[in-house]
Amino acid sequence: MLYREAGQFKATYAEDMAIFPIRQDRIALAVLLGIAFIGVPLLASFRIWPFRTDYLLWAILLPFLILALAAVGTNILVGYCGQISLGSGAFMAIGAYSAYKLATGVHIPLAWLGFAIAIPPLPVLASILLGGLMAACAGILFGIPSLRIKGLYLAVATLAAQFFFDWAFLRLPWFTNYAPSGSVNAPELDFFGMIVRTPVERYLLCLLFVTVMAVLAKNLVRGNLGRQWMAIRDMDIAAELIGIRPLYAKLTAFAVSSFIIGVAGALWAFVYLGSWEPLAFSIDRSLELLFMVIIGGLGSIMGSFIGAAFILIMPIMLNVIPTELGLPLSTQTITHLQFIIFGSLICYLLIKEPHGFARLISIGKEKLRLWPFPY
Amino acid sequence: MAGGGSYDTFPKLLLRNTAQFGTRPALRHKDLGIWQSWTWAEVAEIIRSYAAGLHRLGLRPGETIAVVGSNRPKLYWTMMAAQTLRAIPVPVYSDAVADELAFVLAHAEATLVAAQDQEQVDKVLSVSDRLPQLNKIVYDEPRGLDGYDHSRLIAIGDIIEDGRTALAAEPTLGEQIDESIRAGNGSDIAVILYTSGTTGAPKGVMLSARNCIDAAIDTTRFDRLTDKDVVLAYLPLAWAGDHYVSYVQGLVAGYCMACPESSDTIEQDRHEIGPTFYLAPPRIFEAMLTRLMVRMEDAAPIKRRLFSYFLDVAQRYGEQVLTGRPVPLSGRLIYALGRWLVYEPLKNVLGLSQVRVAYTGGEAIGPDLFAFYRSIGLNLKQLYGQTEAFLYVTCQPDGEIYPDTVGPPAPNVDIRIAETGEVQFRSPGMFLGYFKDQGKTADAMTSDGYVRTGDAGFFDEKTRHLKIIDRAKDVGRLADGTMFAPKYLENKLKFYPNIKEAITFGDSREFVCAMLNIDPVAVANWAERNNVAYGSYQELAGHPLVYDMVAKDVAAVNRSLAGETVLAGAQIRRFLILHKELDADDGELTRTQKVRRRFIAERYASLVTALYNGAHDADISTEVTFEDGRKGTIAARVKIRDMQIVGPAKSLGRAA
Amino acid sequence: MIALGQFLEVLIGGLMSGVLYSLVALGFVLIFKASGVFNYAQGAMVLLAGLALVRALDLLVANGLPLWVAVVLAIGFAAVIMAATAWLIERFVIGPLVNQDGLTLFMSTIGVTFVIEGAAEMIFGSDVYPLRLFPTDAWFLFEGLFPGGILVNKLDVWGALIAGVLVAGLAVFFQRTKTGRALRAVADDHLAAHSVGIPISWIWFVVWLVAGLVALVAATVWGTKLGVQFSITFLALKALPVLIIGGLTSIPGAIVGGLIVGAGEKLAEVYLGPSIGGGIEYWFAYVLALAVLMLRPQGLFGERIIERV
Amino acid sequence: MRAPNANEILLQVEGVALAFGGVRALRDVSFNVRKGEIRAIIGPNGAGKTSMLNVVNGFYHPNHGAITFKGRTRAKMQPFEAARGGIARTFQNVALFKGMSALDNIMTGRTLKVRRGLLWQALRYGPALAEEIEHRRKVEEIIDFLEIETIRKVPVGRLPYGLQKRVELGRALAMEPDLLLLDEPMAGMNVEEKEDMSRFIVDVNNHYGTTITLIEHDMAVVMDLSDRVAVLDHGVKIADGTPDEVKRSQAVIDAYLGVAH
Repeated sequence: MLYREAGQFKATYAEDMAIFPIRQDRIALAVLLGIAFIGVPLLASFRIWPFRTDYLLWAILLPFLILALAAVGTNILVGYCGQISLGSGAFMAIGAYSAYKLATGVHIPLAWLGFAIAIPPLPVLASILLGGLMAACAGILFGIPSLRIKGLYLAVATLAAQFFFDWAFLRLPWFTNYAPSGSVNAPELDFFGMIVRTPVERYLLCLLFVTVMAVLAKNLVRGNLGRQWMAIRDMDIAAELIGIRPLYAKLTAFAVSSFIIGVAGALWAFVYLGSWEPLAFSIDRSLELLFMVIIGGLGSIMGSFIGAAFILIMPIMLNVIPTELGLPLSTQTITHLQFIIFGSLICYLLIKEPHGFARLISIGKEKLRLWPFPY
Repeated sequence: MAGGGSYDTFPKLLLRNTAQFGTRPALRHKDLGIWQSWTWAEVAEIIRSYAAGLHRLGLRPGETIAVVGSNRPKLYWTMMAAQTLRAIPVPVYSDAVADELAFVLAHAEATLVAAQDQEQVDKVLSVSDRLPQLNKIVYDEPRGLDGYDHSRLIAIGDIIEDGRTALAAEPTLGEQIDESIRAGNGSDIAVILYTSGTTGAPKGVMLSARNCIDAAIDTTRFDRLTDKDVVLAYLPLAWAGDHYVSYVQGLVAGYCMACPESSDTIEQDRHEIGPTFYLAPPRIFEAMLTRLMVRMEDAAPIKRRLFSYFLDVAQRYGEQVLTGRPVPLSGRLIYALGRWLVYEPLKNVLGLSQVRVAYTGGEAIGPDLFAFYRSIGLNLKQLYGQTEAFLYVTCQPDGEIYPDTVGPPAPNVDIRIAETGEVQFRSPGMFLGYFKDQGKTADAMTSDGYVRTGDAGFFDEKTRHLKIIDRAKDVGRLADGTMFAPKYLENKLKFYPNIKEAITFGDSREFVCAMLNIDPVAVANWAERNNVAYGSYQELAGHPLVYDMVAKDVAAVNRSLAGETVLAGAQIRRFLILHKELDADDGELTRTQKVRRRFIAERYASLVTALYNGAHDADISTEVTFEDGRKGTIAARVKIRDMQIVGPAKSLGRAA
Repeated sequence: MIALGQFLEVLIGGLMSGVLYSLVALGFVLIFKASGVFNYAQGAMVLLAGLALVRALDLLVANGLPLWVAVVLAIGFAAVIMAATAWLIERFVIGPLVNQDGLTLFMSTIGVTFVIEGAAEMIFGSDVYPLRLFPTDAWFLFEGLFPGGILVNKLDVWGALIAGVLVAGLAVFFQRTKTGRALRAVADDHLAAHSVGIPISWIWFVVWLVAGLVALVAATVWGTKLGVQFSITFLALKALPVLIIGGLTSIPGAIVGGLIVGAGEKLAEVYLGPSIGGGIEYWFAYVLALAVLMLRPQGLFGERIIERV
Repeated sequence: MRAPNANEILLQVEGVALAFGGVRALRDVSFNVRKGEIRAIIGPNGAGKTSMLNVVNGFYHPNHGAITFKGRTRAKMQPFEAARGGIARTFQNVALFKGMSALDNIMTGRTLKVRRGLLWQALRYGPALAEEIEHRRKVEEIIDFLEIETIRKVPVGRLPYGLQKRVELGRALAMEPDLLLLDEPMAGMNVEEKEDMSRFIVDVNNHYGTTITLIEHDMAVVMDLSDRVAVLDHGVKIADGTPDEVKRSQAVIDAYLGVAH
């Protein structure tokens, strides 16, 4: 109904392979970006209706952006390359802690060699990206088992990573610069002289990170590497027979996915939490990311964003609505109700559309393009 | 707005376009997944090299070059290059069987043939023994032709390349080409179009350059066509309609011609390119409507109800909104909602949403079909024309459109009605005569230089618009004198999705009978939904439930006829459904799918007699040619159904 | 000598706790073997069974019923609850998701976990309820050989006995009974089983019911050990390495896996832990599972995965 | 243009034996394939034809015997090394990537030809985009060659069997192989589809000059298309030569019409 595609023909392959080949989609994207980059900051700085308090920014938009980025990373590994991972939480943690160490100066005393490696504190941006790189290296390390083990068995290998790093960041004080309380504070967010402090600035910083990395991820996924991942996911024997090296494909998937998750972890710690301890990146976080990817839509970058939005907003809705309707419920029953509704919603969604929201939306879009015809 | 003026031949027009619209796209072709495009400047360079190449192959002025194939850039360029050398291109129907092809090539004495692909090359080679004067075959798609002997077979691409190098090497060749362009003048024969001819062998209509260009100047000005327009070239090359709209008018107005990827992706390509000017014979609009309705049958009930509701709204207000006549505010609002919800999406899916002007011609269009498209906002207009007039005889102006007339005379066209009721005309696009056939030319012209159309018609008193009744030869009288116009009846019948083709009989008989062909797509879909089992087309055509359904449609036609004073008497008394589809390969239809009435009357004589001797079924066995040329016979017992006649409205009132 | 004694004590203690893990792991194997579903909700089912059991028991005892009658009635009540849960899961979750891929089914069981945890705590209350079904006092073995003997907890011994009985029972169930054979057929190819006329939904109900009963048994043991409380659900995470080492599709494998993990963990904690910061029990089982997988990708007892082109 | 020059041997299989535990799929099979030739391998079901292809493809490793491809005798080899060496393959029951469209499936065939690394592909700008377009262009030629323009953007899962086979052939051609292994390309096809597929196979051999090794049960097709035929039965080669010679060989008739072994 909304689409008027007659006359939009493709004269070059670049046009034909564009992310949004249809003009109506491009307009929708432009509007969305306009709201995100200009609308929200303006409204927030003038405290207009939705942004009268910082609640919307702090509790919803900021975590949504960072978790969406982490979901994109997870989707690359689980959705595009078909390798089930329950270790996303750990890779976020690695990203966060290594960024923290790099930002506060690294000192590795190699006693038996008689000297120590000391790296001066790096600027925040560098440490976030390098943190991501460290996560990528860990990803590759824990990706090696995926060459021999497949499917649910692989979930356990990534679970090993999850528990190992949970333990490491809790028990090995070196990571937290021997902080007594075990929790760590984020360094000052100084980007080339600009200090990021207020919620709007934090929001814009995250928005920039997310947009750039989402575009890069989308390019990778559309390109040859993306096709290799999907080939490995769909039928790895056939993929190998047409010349795809399973080692290269799987490990790049682990590396890219962990890099993005690592950066998201660093942002989560530095920009959103401010101060954190390992519990922020526990197994629940991994499961949450896996939910977002599956409910949002496996193998779809947009699906990761939708999944993140759903998993984040749903619990908030669940406890806002009862109070809205004036039902006097004790906090305990609310949490129990929340568990039940959340669980049944997940089952319902998986039954209704196993490929998640992204597939529902693309079916809807197809229907609109063919309106009023059924096929 | 570009005109012809001193540019009286196509090569000169090409040079003008290169100067005026050098960077504008002249031609687009969907190939290898994307739309490749060439600007006027690029086309001119290619034509110049191609002409040089053809010259070196020995193509001399006045010789003819046949063009066989579907709408491909290289085939249109062959025509332009030939005209640059003042030779005459002769396009031939690509789906013509070998014998028809042989007749046209021999009659036109073609020394060169431009064939599209291996299939056409094989067809030409199979009849080359009957073509002594043919020395070279050039082809567009090299696929599968590797193994052929390349003494007489050359790729068009190679000719262009050879011409390009030759032009670079010898400047004299360049001057020869320029000289032949300068020497060209309006009186040269620009093209010979062989008519499908409902009766007898095809005739070669000669059209001079001035004929084509002057006619095209008038029509481009009439519909304000500019170089910004886009046309989809999808109709057979040899049909006057395609040659006029895609080739001639493209050169005159400078607009862009788009060739589809292949014959079975036309609908998708039309949707992609979004043409602004569109010409189609009525059967294409019919097919579109049928498929549209069949698809809607399977939509969700709410969508179906919404769709039919807004179609009724369109029927009430569509015409007035399109022609700007006053419409009540509520009507205008509900129509605007309909436009957003149904009409625009409908046109968008059909690829017609950017069409500014659409014409239907070549055959009379059913009034309801015509009204349907206009009601959803498509500026569809009728044109009446013939190959002999190089298409336009009359065409409806934007403001004054009436469903049952074909409009006033086209610009600079003089029309008169002979005492026999036959329409005669003189127009700038008039043909010079039939190639090598003075006898037929004399028959077709009147002593004082008017062309005889062979159609009967009269000018409507109120609107001064021409109203075509039927083929002059076919308009007859029933035994009791009431007028009987078979074409008019048949168009009304064909509006219904289930009826694909209809032939009516009644001339000098007591009452009117009809032989019908059901539409395999629509009826098969109906059968599937009502789980009616059938093995073959023949079984479906003979099915009693199908007869009942078609009977309802025929009754509806009779009711609408009852309302018309002139034709009330010509209602259909009895009808039967043919056991096989009428097919051009069996000679029952022309290449442009027009019914060959006399041939069918002889072939199915036993059925016609059964219709008129009151029998309730009749046996028939006919010889059929299959796709690969083998012959076979089909025998069937066809049932006949009687209808009641609806008395004229007045008398009905009195009787009730 | 003392080191040997300590070693033996730690070893036996480890083996015993390993067996308890395998009690939970058995539930996983059952469902995976019969329907290819990796049931993450097994931990929550143990919690549900435990809560149902302990609250019913406390209620009945409070009304003055003799201990034995109360225990039997409570176990019966808990079994009914588990049957109802099994029916609901099969009817509303597993049924509709019949030929989805393993990952979607795995995720749906996580959804089921949330529902069970929420419902269980809402109905039966959510604080810690002590359960005293087995004697939990220490028991000293071989005092003669080692000074002070080897400390063994009676509860662990009971647990080991129950586990042994369960394994034998299940093995007989799968090999000998008609339903058992049907179960194995469904596990191989539920389409083929369907075409042969095996009532798929009934079979899956039976599978989830048996898994529920296994969870109930595990609940009796773990309930006594830790008290019936929310943290029991984390047993599922603990059972994973047991499954992986033993192989997802073999019942004996679950027991052997449990033993290896139990023993391995305790030994690593005692001997390796202190040098690198302690508490390695938390992740040691997983690294151990990882090592086994690298040797045999389908676990010690799992069937070899053959891929044909 | 396609006279297979007798001397140049592209593939030489020497005394290959393959056994799965007790089952001896191949027993001492030797045959060669000349450059530019259409070589057929026929035999009743279970004769070891597909296993033979899997050995050439590096999917199975023969217990003993040697395989020389383009002059190099190769030791134990991974399937992607065979692909890298220029061997492409289609499968008996279509092995397409269900999650992707027909176009993407064929584009994966170009994987070996892609030069730009991960970072360039992420930027997808300048030379990286140019290379992607150049690969797309080559794939479009194959789509045009196989006449599957209309189903370019359709997910392969939804395509009818005949078209899936064509997409798979397209994917193999996208690898620009020297040797193309076709495993029953016409199984389950109607007459018209078989004619199309035969036309494509001949055109591939003529137009691209690719050497083809064909496994097929339809004798008419095999005898019509192939230059030389090798016949396997119970893992043993019982005949080898031109279609006429093989047709007349008594061993083949027995194998097909059944004589007690």
